[in-house]
Amino acid sequence: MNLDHWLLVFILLSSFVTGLIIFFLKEEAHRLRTLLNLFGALLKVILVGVMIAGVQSNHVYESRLELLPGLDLVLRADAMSALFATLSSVLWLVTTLYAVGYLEGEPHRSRFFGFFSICVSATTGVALAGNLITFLIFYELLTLSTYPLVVHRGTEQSLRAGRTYLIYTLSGGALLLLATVWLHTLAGPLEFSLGGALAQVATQHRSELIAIFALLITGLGVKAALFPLHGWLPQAMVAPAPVSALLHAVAVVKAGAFGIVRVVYDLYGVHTAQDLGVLAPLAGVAAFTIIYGSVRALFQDDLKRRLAFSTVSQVSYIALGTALFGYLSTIGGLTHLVHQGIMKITLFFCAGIFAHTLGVHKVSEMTGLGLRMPWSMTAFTIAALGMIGVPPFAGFISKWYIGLGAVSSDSYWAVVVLAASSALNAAYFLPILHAAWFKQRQDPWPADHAHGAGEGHWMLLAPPLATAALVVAVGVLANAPFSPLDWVRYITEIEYGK
Amino acid sequence: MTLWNTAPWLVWCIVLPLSAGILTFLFRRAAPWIGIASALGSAIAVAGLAAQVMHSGPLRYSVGGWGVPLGIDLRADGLSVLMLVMSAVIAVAVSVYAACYFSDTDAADKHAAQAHQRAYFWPLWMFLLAGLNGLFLAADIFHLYVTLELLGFAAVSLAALAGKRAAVVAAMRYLLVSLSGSLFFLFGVAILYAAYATVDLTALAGKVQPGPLAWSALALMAAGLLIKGAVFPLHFWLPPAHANAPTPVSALLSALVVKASFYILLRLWFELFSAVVTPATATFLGLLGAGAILWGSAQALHQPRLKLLVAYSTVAQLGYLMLVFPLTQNAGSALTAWSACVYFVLAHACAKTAMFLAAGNIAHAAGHDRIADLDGITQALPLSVAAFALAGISLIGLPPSGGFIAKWMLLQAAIGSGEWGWATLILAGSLLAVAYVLRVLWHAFTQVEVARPLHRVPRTMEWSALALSLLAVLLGLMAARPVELLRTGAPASIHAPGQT
Amino acid sequence: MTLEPYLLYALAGVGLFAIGLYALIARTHLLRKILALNVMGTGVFLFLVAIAYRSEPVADPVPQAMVLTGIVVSVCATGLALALAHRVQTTTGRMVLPENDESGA
Amino acid sequence: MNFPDFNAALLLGAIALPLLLAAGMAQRGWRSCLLRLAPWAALPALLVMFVVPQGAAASFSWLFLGSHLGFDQTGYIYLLFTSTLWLLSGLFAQTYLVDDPKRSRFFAFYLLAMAGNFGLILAQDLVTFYVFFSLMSFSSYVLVIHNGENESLRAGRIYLCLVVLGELMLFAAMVTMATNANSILLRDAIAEPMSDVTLALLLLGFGIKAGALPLHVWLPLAHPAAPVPASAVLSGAMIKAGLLGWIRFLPLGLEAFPQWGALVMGAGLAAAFFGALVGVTQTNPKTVLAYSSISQMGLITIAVGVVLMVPSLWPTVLTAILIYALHHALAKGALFLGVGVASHAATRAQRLWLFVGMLVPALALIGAPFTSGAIAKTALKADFTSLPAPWADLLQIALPLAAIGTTLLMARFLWLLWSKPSAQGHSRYGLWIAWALLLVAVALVAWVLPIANFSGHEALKIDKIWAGLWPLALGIMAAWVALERSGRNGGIGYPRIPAGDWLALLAWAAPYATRIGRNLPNDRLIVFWKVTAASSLRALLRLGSALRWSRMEDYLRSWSAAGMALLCITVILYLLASAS
Repeated sequence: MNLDHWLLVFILLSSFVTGLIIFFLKEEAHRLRTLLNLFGALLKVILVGVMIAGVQSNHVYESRLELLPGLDLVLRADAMSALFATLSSVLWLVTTLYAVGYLEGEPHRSRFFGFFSICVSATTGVALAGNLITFLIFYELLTLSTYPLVVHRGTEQSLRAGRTYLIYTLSGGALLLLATVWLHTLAGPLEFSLGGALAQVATQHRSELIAIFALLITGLGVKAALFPLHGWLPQAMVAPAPVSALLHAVAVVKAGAFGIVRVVYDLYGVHTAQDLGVLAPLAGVAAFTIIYGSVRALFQDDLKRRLAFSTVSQVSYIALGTALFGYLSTIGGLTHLVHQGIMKITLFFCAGIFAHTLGVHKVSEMTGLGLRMPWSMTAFTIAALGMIGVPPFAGFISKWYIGLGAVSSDSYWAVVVLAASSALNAAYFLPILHAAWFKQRQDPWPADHAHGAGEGHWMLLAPPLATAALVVAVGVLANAPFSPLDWVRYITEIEYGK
Repeated sequence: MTLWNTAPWLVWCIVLPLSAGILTFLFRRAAPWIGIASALGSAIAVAGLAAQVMHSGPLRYSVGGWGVPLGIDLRADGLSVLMLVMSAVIAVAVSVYAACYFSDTDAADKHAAQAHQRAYFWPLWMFLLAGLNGLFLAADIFHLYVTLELLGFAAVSLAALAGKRAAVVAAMRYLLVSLSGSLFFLFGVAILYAAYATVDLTALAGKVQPGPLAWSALALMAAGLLIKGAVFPLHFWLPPAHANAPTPVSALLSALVVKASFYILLRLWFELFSAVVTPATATFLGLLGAGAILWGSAQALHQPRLKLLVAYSTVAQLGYLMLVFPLTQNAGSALTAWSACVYFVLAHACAKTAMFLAAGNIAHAAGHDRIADLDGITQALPLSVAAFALAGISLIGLPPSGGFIAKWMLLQAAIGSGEWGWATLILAGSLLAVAYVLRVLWHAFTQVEVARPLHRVPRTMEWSALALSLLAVLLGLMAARPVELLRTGAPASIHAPGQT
Repeated sequence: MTLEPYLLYALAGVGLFAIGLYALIARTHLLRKILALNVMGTGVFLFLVAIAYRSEPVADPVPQAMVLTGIVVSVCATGLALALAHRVQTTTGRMVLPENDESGA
Repeated sequence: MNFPDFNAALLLGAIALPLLLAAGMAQRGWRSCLLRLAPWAALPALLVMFVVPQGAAASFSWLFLGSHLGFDQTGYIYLLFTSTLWLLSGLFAQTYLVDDPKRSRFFAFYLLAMAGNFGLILAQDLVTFYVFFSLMSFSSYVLVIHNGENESLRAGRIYLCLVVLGELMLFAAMVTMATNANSILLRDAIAEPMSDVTLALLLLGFGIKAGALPLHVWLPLAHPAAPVPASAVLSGAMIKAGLLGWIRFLPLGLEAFPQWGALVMGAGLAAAFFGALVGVTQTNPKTVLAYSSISQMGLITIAVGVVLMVPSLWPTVLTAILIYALHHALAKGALFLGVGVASHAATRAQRLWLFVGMLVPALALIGAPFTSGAIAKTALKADFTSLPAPWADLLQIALPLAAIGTTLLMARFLWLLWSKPSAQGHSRYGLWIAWALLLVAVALVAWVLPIANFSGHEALKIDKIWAGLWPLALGIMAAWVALERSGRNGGIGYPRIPAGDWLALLAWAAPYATRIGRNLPNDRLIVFWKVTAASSLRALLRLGSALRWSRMEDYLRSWSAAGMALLCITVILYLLASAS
């Protein structure tokens, strides 16, 4: 059987079809919807597992559909796409569970979960895209499917956030489209290939390629929240917690970052990009964003806003790792793609639990939270420490490699940036931890839905605990086979032709 | 299978709706069924024709065997087949929708007008379809004139169908505009005949050379078609006429009727006048298109009513079609631009029909179409809002919709020929489209307890809108075949040597 | 260059077209507008007939066929226009198209 | 099971057991049982000392970035005093905190810090060291703020700031080292030539933990703030982790850095005196001890500086440093625990016993003859004689002076302890037992140390005894005088310096800084962007309404305009077509 041809399509459809069915479910069909959700998510994880096994044994999965002569819709599984696909499918499973618990009893759940599933299909599509056009298509699909999630609450504030989100992302998308078409006219089909495909073109169209790179990065930078294109992200945190988790950790922001990685490594080729001299400005922007996001996060009292600015900062690590020309920094950047996802999703899960169970939205209201909800707060703590880069948690591993890369490319300033950002991270996370664990609470909770005792619902609690365990595991077992780091090393070796 | 391959499908495309027009006029009670059957029948005929053209290239058929110069010839190539397919698809969907729309007695305020509307809709619509199909198959410019007029009469009558003051006034203006446009066109035909003694498109194609007669013919015909095609600044008649018509009629007018004029312009420009047109004229038309995009979008942003917004969006979208003229100037990207605009026509037809149908559903359910008061409409009409959103996606040009593929090709042509101005315009137009589509969708997510009594909207009406919008979105994934088909019999002027 | 008779007729046709167009634009009364359209149409027909006259010795049948068809179309158009104009008068009370306020429902 | 595997398992087990116990604390039902077990988690580490041969190594490729553990002589000495201290302090804490409601939290983090401490001792690669170093640092934060009072919280905050600062400096240094060596193994990393920046980062980064000047400020705040058993391990065991960092990471004995050597020696010397001088002004006995730690660590810092200057001295200096570390750790631990015992010593007899007992570590710290201090100082001084010109003489004078200072400090400490009102309530024997065991260790361990080429008997020579004796005597006399004077004046005669010395300046400046900081968050740039965007949008809209969109549209609809447009377009098309 020609499973190879269809596997990738099935991976996409596993969530897409689920989403479509869910749209037509009655609001009350809670059990069926949950079942469908989990079934889709599990199926996707399993299929992705099959794909990884195949990729590992040098199997080529490719599906192709001709859109226009010379313009194909290509799904292809390579090591890089496997990385992102795994991240999104695994985290989707967790987030689905969380979202089921989080939205219990709220209106419009069928709509929510429908778009939720489609959003993940789009993300997987972004991961599996085999050329820039396919990437663009799924990238825009992602924008569209997340908009309803952002405005889900339907309040004035969330609608405004949604509008900002669309204005930013669609403008970015327009630039991306422009760049893609331009590049297409210069270089043809724009297939992603490990090691890059534009070395030939670069000799003739140097200045065009530089301009296109700038356009591409601007377009992608909107989603990756590079300064000054990050404005939508802190606003979009009005969305329900599972959505924020998804936006920040799995889907939108990551799609942007992943796009930057793809463009630099698999489209331009890192050597070509270095040769064109476009990496240094990107690194500069990323570095500035890292610091800027951290500084801004420092002054936010709203927990989710603080986390949002933290994302602005943290995601730029990926860009920084990508842009510092070097084997090691690439490892760092790519690892951070995964690690940041796990950590940030944990943080948002926990923020959601605090808001949902106790009505705690602000950092200043978190005093004594550790004693009230020790498990949730433990997960939060682990993720926050990981964000700071405290060893041996996930964040440390990626920062370590970015640091190694910075030194090996003689960019000592990047080490300073890393250190400064870590210090700022510590400055905005540690006080939270301190207040939550070690301060005595005087006031009552803003809105205690659990009536005095206990943690949130198990469906809320299990996902962050699982991801927090992952944060520990990927750090402690970083060198073990099949860890993200291991996989990233494998990718990077191919990219640099080692 | 020989029947399938040899049957004169071209004739059936015209005869079926024409006879259906008479039948529906005679048998009013069965009119919806006859209408749907004829729409389906002509769809089958179009399918047969498409198979023939794909199989054996452009076709030509002499009605009654008279032949040139006195008889009427029909011809079909890639372009006309695509247009026919478009009209067939829209026809089926709109017929189904209309069958439901005009028999829905729930609409209390429409009781009086109901019977009257139902009685005249079907014959007029069938004549419209016949005129359209005839126009797409016409092989000579005079025949084009006649079908254009037939189309115009049917369209005007349909626009007046609602019978209300605004509708009648709009239809009157539409008629005057339409007639003057046709006369301009006819004058051009006369001049061409005076100069070259033939009206056959193919025969004329090689003959027309620059000169005062050709120039004036071009100017007259183009101007006539521009005003009939509602190209800025001659679009003034379109929004009231489209917005005040009954919903299925608005959809038809916006999706099909204005495209007919564009189709003719396309034929003339690339087949007849390819030796006459200059880059300056092309740029001028492009500038009109740019004006249309910006002006139409700006107007759409200011409209208080949903259907007017959609109508102005048509004005804006028609502007994109005008870009084909400047973008084909560069031989290297001519074919891309040409394919782009034809595909744009297809995508826009599907999306705009879906959008009008959805808007109609919303207006029907809410009892009004004031955008500001549409809060909570999703709860009542999730499918229609979804259809509106999906159609909006295609209008904006977001992937994977047909609009995306069309805009992709437009951009490709623009960038390929180094026309950065047009490229910027295309993107700016997309963002403006985002803005006006979002004006409506903004209200889709507001959470309001629906207190107002809402009219029930039949499922069929919702589904036909949704189906078309899905088609508009999926068009992006099946562009390869149509674009391939478009090369069949494509005018020589856009086939640059070496261009793939 | 001598002014051949057919050319004279053709130019007269052009003149009629121009007069009709002027009236269409300048006159506000609907009946006048409809008449103006008819004048325009007649101008085109005259032009066509003049062209048919060119070919010696027998007149070219094609333009004549066109004119015949054109007249049929023109009659239909006039009929439709009159009917609509009547409706305009009954709904607005005037035989004039209002210049604005048409977007309202 | 073959032996290498057994060794590996034991090395890992020494770290893992406390971790596991700490993790088990999360389960409410297991707590009471685990609390009883907690101190004994240090046993595997003790076992390692006796079972695992020196030079044993183990790699765990799946752990972190490939973890390498190893056991060498440095590790041996370190494990010796750390495990002893952790064990005895743990036992002490069981009694000391018996009715503290937060004792499970205390023990959980006590265990984590313990694991970190053992881990960094056994670590043989950068990452593993760094992991356990931070584990220890961050866990001990919780020990510092244990009692939750404002003082402790402030101390904790300052501690945490400096920990983070140190971590970052170390991160930068380690990343550089790992890149240059292309390996994370310690022995590879230090083999590469080291840049000045890296050296500075290492010195400062570990210096924070080791209480080196001027980054010592957290120490006199945090050590007293923590509960007594925690102070004992903080001041005894954990402070030595910074020193171990220097030993492991600096290219000691490989390369000469004369300037750096001089700087470090200067800093150490300054710390030795500064600690003593500021320490005697303190009123809290634990703060006095903390300053004493600064002073003592200053002495060891001098030794590090010596090696930086004269690399050839490394083997003997290492021995001296290790012995000094051992001696100081045990002695300081005993002193801190003694403070805890004092708070439960009710009767006069008990106080007397306490006082006598306290003399043992106090004298050892001063370096009185026949104590471990004498051995350590003798070893240290032996190396200083072969220094270049000014330093040998300078140190010859400075060390006895420092001993005088220490004497004063100890006198001050004992006086403060004695003058405290006697405690109420019943005595707890558990405290006494743990303390007494530690006293025994202080008295004996240094004498039976199995270190090659070294014996404590050197300190028994008569000149060495004299060298230890006279500073002690002078110090006691000075202390006597001071006590007399203060007794006559009814108070201490010299200015009080707040604990944390120069931080007080910062505290004074802080309000101004916050005021500036508070004005910053308004983020001018964002405001600018927002205002610009909003106003331009508004301007556009206003332009729109000024243009009267609908009015313009109505105009286009008028017949004259429409007709003109039609005519114009026709004419323009004609002209453009004919213009070619």
